[in-house]
Amino acid sequence: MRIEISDEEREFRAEARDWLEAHVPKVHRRAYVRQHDTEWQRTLYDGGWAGINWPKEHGGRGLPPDQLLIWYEECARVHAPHWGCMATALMHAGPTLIVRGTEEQRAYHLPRILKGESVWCQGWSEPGAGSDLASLTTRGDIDGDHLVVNGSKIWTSSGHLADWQELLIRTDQNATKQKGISWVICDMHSPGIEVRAIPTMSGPFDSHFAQVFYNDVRIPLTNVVGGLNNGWDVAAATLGFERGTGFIPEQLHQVEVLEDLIKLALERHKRSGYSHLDEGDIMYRLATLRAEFAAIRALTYQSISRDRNGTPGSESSMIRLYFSETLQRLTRVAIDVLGPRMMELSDDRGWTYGYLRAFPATIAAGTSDIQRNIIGERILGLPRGPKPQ
Amino acid sequence: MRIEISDEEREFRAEARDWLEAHVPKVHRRAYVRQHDTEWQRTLYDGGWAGINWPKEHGGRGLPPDQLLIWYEECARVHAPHWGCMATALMHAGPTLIVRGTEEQRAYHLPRILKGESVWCQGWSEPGAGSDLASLTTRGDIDGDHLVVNGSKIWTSSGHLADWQELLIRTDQNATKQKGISWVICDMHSPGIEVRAIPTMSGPFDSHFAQVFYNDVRIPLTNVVGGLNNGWDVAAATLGFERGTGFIPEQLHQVEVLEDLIKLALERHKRSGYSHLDEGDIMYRLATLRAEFAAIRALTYQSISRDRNGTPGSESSMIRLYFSETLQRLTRVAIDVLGPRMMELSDDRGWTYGYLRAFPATIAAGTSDIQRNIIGERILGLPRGPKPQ
Amino acid sequence: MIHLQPTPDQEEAAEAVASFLQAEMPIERLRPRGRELPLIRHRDQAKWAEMGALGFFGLGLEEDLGGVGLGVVEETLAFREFGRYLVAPRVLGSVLGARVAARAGRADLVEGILAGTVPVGLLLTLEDEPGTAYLVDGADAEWALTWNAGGAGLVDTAKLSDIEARESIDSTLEFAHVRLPASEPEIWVTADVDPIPRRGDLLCAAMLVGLSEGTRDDSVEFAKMRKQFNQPIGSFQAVKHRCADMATRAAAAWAQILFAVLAEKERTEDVVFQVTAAKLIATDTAIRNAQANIQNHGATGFTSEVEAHHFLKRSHLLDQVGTNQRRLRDRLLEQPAPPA
Amino acid sequence: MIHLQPTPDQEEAAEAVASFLQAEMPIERLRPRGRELPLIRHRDQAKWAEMGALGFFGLGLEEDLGGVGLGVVEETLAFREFGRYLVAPRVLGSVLGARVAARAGRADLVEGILAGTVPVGLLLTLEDEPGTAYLVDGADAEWALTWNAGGAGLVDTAKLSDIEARESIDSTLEFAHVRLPASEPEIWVTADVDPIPRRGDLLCAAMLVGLSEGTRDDSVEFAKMRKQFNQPIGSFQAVKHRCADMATRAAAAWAQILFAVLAEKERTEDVVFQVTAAKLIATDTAIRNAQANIQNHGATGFTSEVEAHHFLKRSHLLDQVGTNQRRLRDRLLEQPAPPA
Repeated sequence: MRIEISDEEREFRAEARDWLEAHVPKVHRRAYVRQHDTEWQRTLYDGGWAGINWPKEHGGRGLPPDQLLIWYEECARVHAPHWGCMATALMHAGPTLIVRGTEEQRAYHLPRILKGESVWCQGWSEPGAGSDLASLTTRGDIDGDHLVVNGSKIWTSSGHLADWQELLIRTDQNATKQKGISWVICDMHSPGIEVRAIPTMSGPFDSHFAQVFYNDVRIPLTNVVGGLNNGWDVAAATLGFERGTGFIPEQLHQVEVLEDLIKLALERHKRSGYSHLDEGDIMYRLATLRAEFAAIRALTYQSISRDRNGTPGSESSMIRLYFSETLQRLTRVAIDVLGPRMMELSDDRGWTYGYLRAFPATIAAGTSDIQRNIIGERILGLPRGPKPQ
Repeated sequence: MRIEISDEEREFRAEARDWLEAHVPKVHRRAYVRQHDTEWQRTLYDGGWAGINWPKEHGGRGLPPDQLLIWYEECARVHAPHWGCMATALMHAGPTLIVRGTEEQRAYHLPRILKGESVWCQGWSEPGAGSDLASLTTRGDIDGDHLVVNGSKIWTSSGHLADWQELLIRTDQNATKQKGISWVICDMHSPGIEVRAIPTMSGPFDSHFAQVFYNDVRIPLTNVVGGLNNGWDVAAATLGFERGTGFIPEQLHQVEVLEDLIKLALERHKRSGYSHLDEGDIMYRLATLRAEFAAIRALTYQSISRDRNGTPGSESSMIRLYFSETLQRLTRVAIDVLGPRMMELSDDRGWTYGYLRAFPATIAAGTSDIQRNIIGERILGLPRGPKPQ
Repeated sequence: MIHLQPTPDQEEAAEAVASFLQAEMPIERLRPRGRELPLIRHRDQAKWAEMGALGFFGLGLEEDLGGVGLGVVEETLAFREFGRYLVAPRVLGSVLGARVAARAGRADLVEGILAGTVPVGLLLTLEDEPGTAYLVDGADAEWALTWNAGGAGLVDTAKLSDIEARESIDSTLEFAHVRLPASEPEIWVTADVDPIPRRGDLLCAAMLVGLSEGTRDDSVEFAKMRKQFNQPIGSFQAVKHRCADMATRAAAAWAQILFAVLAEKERTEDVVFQVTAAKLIATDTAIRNAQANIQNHGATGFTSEVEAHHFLKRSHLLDQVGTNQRRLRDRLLEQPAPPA
Repeated sequence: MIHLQPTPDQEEAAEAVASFLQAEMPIERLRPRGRELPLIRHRDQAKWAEMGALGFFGLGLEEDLGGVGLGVVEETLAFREFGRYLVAPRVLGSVLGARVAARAGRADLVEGILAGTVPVGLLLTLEDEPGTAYLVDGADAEWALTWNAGGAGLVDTAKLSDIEARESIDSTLEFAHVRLPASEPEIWVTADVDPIPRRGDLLCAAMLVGLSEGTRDDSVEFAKMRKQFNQPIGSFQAVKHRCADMATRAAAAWAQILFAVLAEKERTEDVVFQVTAAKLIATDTAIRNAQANIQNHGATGFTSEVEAHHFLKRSHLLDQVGTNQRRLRDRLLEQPAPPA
């Protein structure tokens, strides 16, 4: 229990701040524009900041969690771009290749990711396999030195922008659920792939999801990562990556959003934009949110501290659950503050957009129901639900 | 869709009002005092108001639901006593004997109930059978013309005050769960019965529950109601009784409580007893509660109207769920209004007592979880949960 | 004796509306078609004259004023169906606009509005920017409906200025920011002549309950059909209990609307209380049910390929029409407690 | 680098407290005994001198003032255990009272308080009745602790007047309504000399998290053991998810307390914000967990034969000590946003 700011940390913060202030793009952008995101990645690469959390031997900067935290704080301070469509490459695919990929796979893909030359997407969920990921049915049949893939994947963020995909397919039809799955690198430019953008409720032009269809898509067996039929295990390896810090940019962002909202509410109050009762309720909820976001930050620091001591907690489901529900409460206060103005989807993708975009927070990457099952069963040791009849 | 106050209704209201004003006891009482409750029942009997909802041929007044409603409204207006320890006799046991009892059973018990000469309690739940009532194990073995009862019942309201008990016991050990149960009239003064008061969290002297132990208790077979091994069906018959109106006194009472609380909150506000924020939140919640209690009343009227048209809805679980959760929200606003004073359990059994007493609302007679299962499965037709492994 | 159950005649009128909507304007009409962008405006406009011809806009208006001559009960029941089928909110403009025009003696206008050939948009005034409003569903409308506590009126859209199309969260709507004329609306009916604002709240509330029932049914249907871990998700308590809560809230809201419509019909002393409570509960229910419905649908619920999002956005819009639920709480506390 | 994890030494101190409590003051000590009425006061008093001898009341006080010489971290960890074992709230009186006496130079008092032989009650002032307070756990106490934003002090109980025993919802407590002396407390330490009020909030918050963890564990244990419909109720999602929420809230509250205690230890600029947030979250969590725990226990939870109700009542009491969570929200909004 101590705060200990070393000279190294102080210097690192100064270096990051100077560089960011000089290089952060000044223009806002609409979400998920490939050029914007890859250019920023290239800028990071040229500045020596690419793969900041990747090991040095794989081209990253290999920062410890504390310096990573400083980096994220400085990024938030100057509103640096988020990962955008580079997220899967940097946070999932790259790290998976680092721990489970072959020399050849790493040599080819890692530098391209770091330089912002290749965009990755995920291919895990299927129309019939959402929360129950292991029931996936997209199949890969061996034909010579290739897999021939047929099926469909859904909820693929940046699917229409991606060059590569981390694809989970069933390669052994006879094995039990989890056993027959493989993790493969899929070239999104292969013949037989069709990408259909899925329009979302947050706006007609805001398609960050895609459905991907595979019609006899040929993938070389050399693109299998971690061994054939071993994909479930490979996928689990990625899930553990950056458990403590992966969320931090989003958390820092939302704290800023909350403080902006408090300012907005006080301003509206001054202009008597709402009634006494309304205002009391809104300020009451905002005060609660301040405490809750403080607790989220504390949970994250605690998680980093535990990792550092080599005693990782199993609390990532808790952080996720608590954060996503707090985030939704925040966005719901915002629309109450706005009154009729909440009906307008302003150009700057403001509060109402934030409200709509927060719906997937309790759905994506395991619904809140699933998180509660995990907490109940894996952390608290409660019995699993009964098997189906 | 109309309001139609007939002369008959107008006259009935006037009659009820006059009589109540003349006869309602002026002194408040602590909950569950036998003498108080039976005396009030005797007063009702002498005035011709006993068994107001019982059929005339069984000594009741046989009022239609609308006049019953008027009666309850007038009772609420003058704060007439509730049923108290007469509740089971009047609302459960009597009605069951009316529809399923023998001539002899009715002739003996019904007049005694109406005159306030006998107090009844319920004997359904067991330590191991709460929500899962049908798994009860208290057994009755036939010995000549008697049943010999052994086992234990729990959560028996007024158990320490009662003369008689409506007792569910297992009389066929080999039949499947619901099939081997009988509904019997148990004399609470029989040898072998031990009653232990269960102290509750709402105060050390506030024991309205009891556990009852049966040690070779002999009950004549003539006390079986509705036939041996037919008890599950008999119990179901009582559950349907007064579905629409049974709740009304409690609802009317809580609306009054809410209006008192609004007055208290406004008073405290005038004296600046709490902060601006606090007050806004409290008044916001009180406004919401006003609308919700209005809706509860509307649900009840709707239910009465449907019964009248012969198209009973299956919404009693909804009314129960909605009412009990709204009630708990009400009592929770109250303690927020009180501040530190909520720590005091005042003599008049005020707000804090109400807060504590509201906890069973989502537990007794089927927890909120069970109500939601019923609504989901029986009303919405959702599939039952999987069977245990 | 209080009869809080519509009569068979009253229900028949609502069923006529429902069966027309089911046949002619099924919910699926809002789905994106082929490669068309899901910016789907005005799909209902094609049906407006047909609805008018069937009398849908004049159900509650007296016959001598051109209406069908039924009452507020039938009108309310019809609006529940309009909500359930996500009929364009300008239906409020047509029904209430005809009433305003009739009360103001503008028989010339009444006919066209009732026939559905003179569309009426909706104005949502912006208190934080006095003199301005959002105009909803009004790009082709000569008139726009507005109301406040004092009365209801029709504004000549030709007198609106600084009209600026804005993007709405509800892409099925025409949406614009406008400056209101400095003068009062040319057609105005004060609330003491006819409490049209209260009727507006009531009809909005009924639409909101229709939305709540729509999302309840949508969730239940999905929960029966969708399987995860080899069983319908409706067998999981988390989903089942959310559906049960949706159903319970919707039932309570509908009961309260029946109570309020009866109070309106009989002009009881607590009518303001009951209507205010009805719109408050109905709004809260519609929004919460719509949110729960999206959650129940998982990732699908977040797309614009199913209707879940429409129910949410429509609930928010109707919340803002007239006044929003947050202001309704003030109004409810200002009222005396309703008589027992 | 922020180390938000107690060191092994710090944890050892807390474990010493925990193992004493488990052996000597298990939760079950509060159960009604035989036919004795469940009015169970003062059961902890017998252990007070023993706790004092073990140094429990002076963990965070400097050695030269008679304390054990550990810090605020150890003290906070100990209070989490006090909460978990439902130790009488007068433990706040003893620990903070010793600190007040020490800072005020009353070495004569410090010794007895630390030894547990001079008990210290708690005062909850009543804003709506100025000059009065509730005296908690103070019938046998010469002194009673009080604090407000400006400082903390000890009031000579002989100078309290109009002492009237009242019945408290928490029957394990001595509870009385009293009139405070007109003059200031004879022993008073302003917050700028030592921020004892803030420390009080922090220790209360730690106790509240102890309560939250206690109810979480109680529910989980019960849900594994209790069967309905032939299966442990913990396998039902409704129960399982309530337990998961309890655990998540408790984890968040405890993390925030660690953050706040670190801010207190390092006297960071946002220490007021962090401690306020900690008590706010801890109170909310303790009350909600206690309510959920009663629900999880079914009818049993409503009896005074299990501990569920004690956790609830203690949570409400600790809410009211110092200031209550509703006032904390005002304080939190008055603070500048914490630095990133």
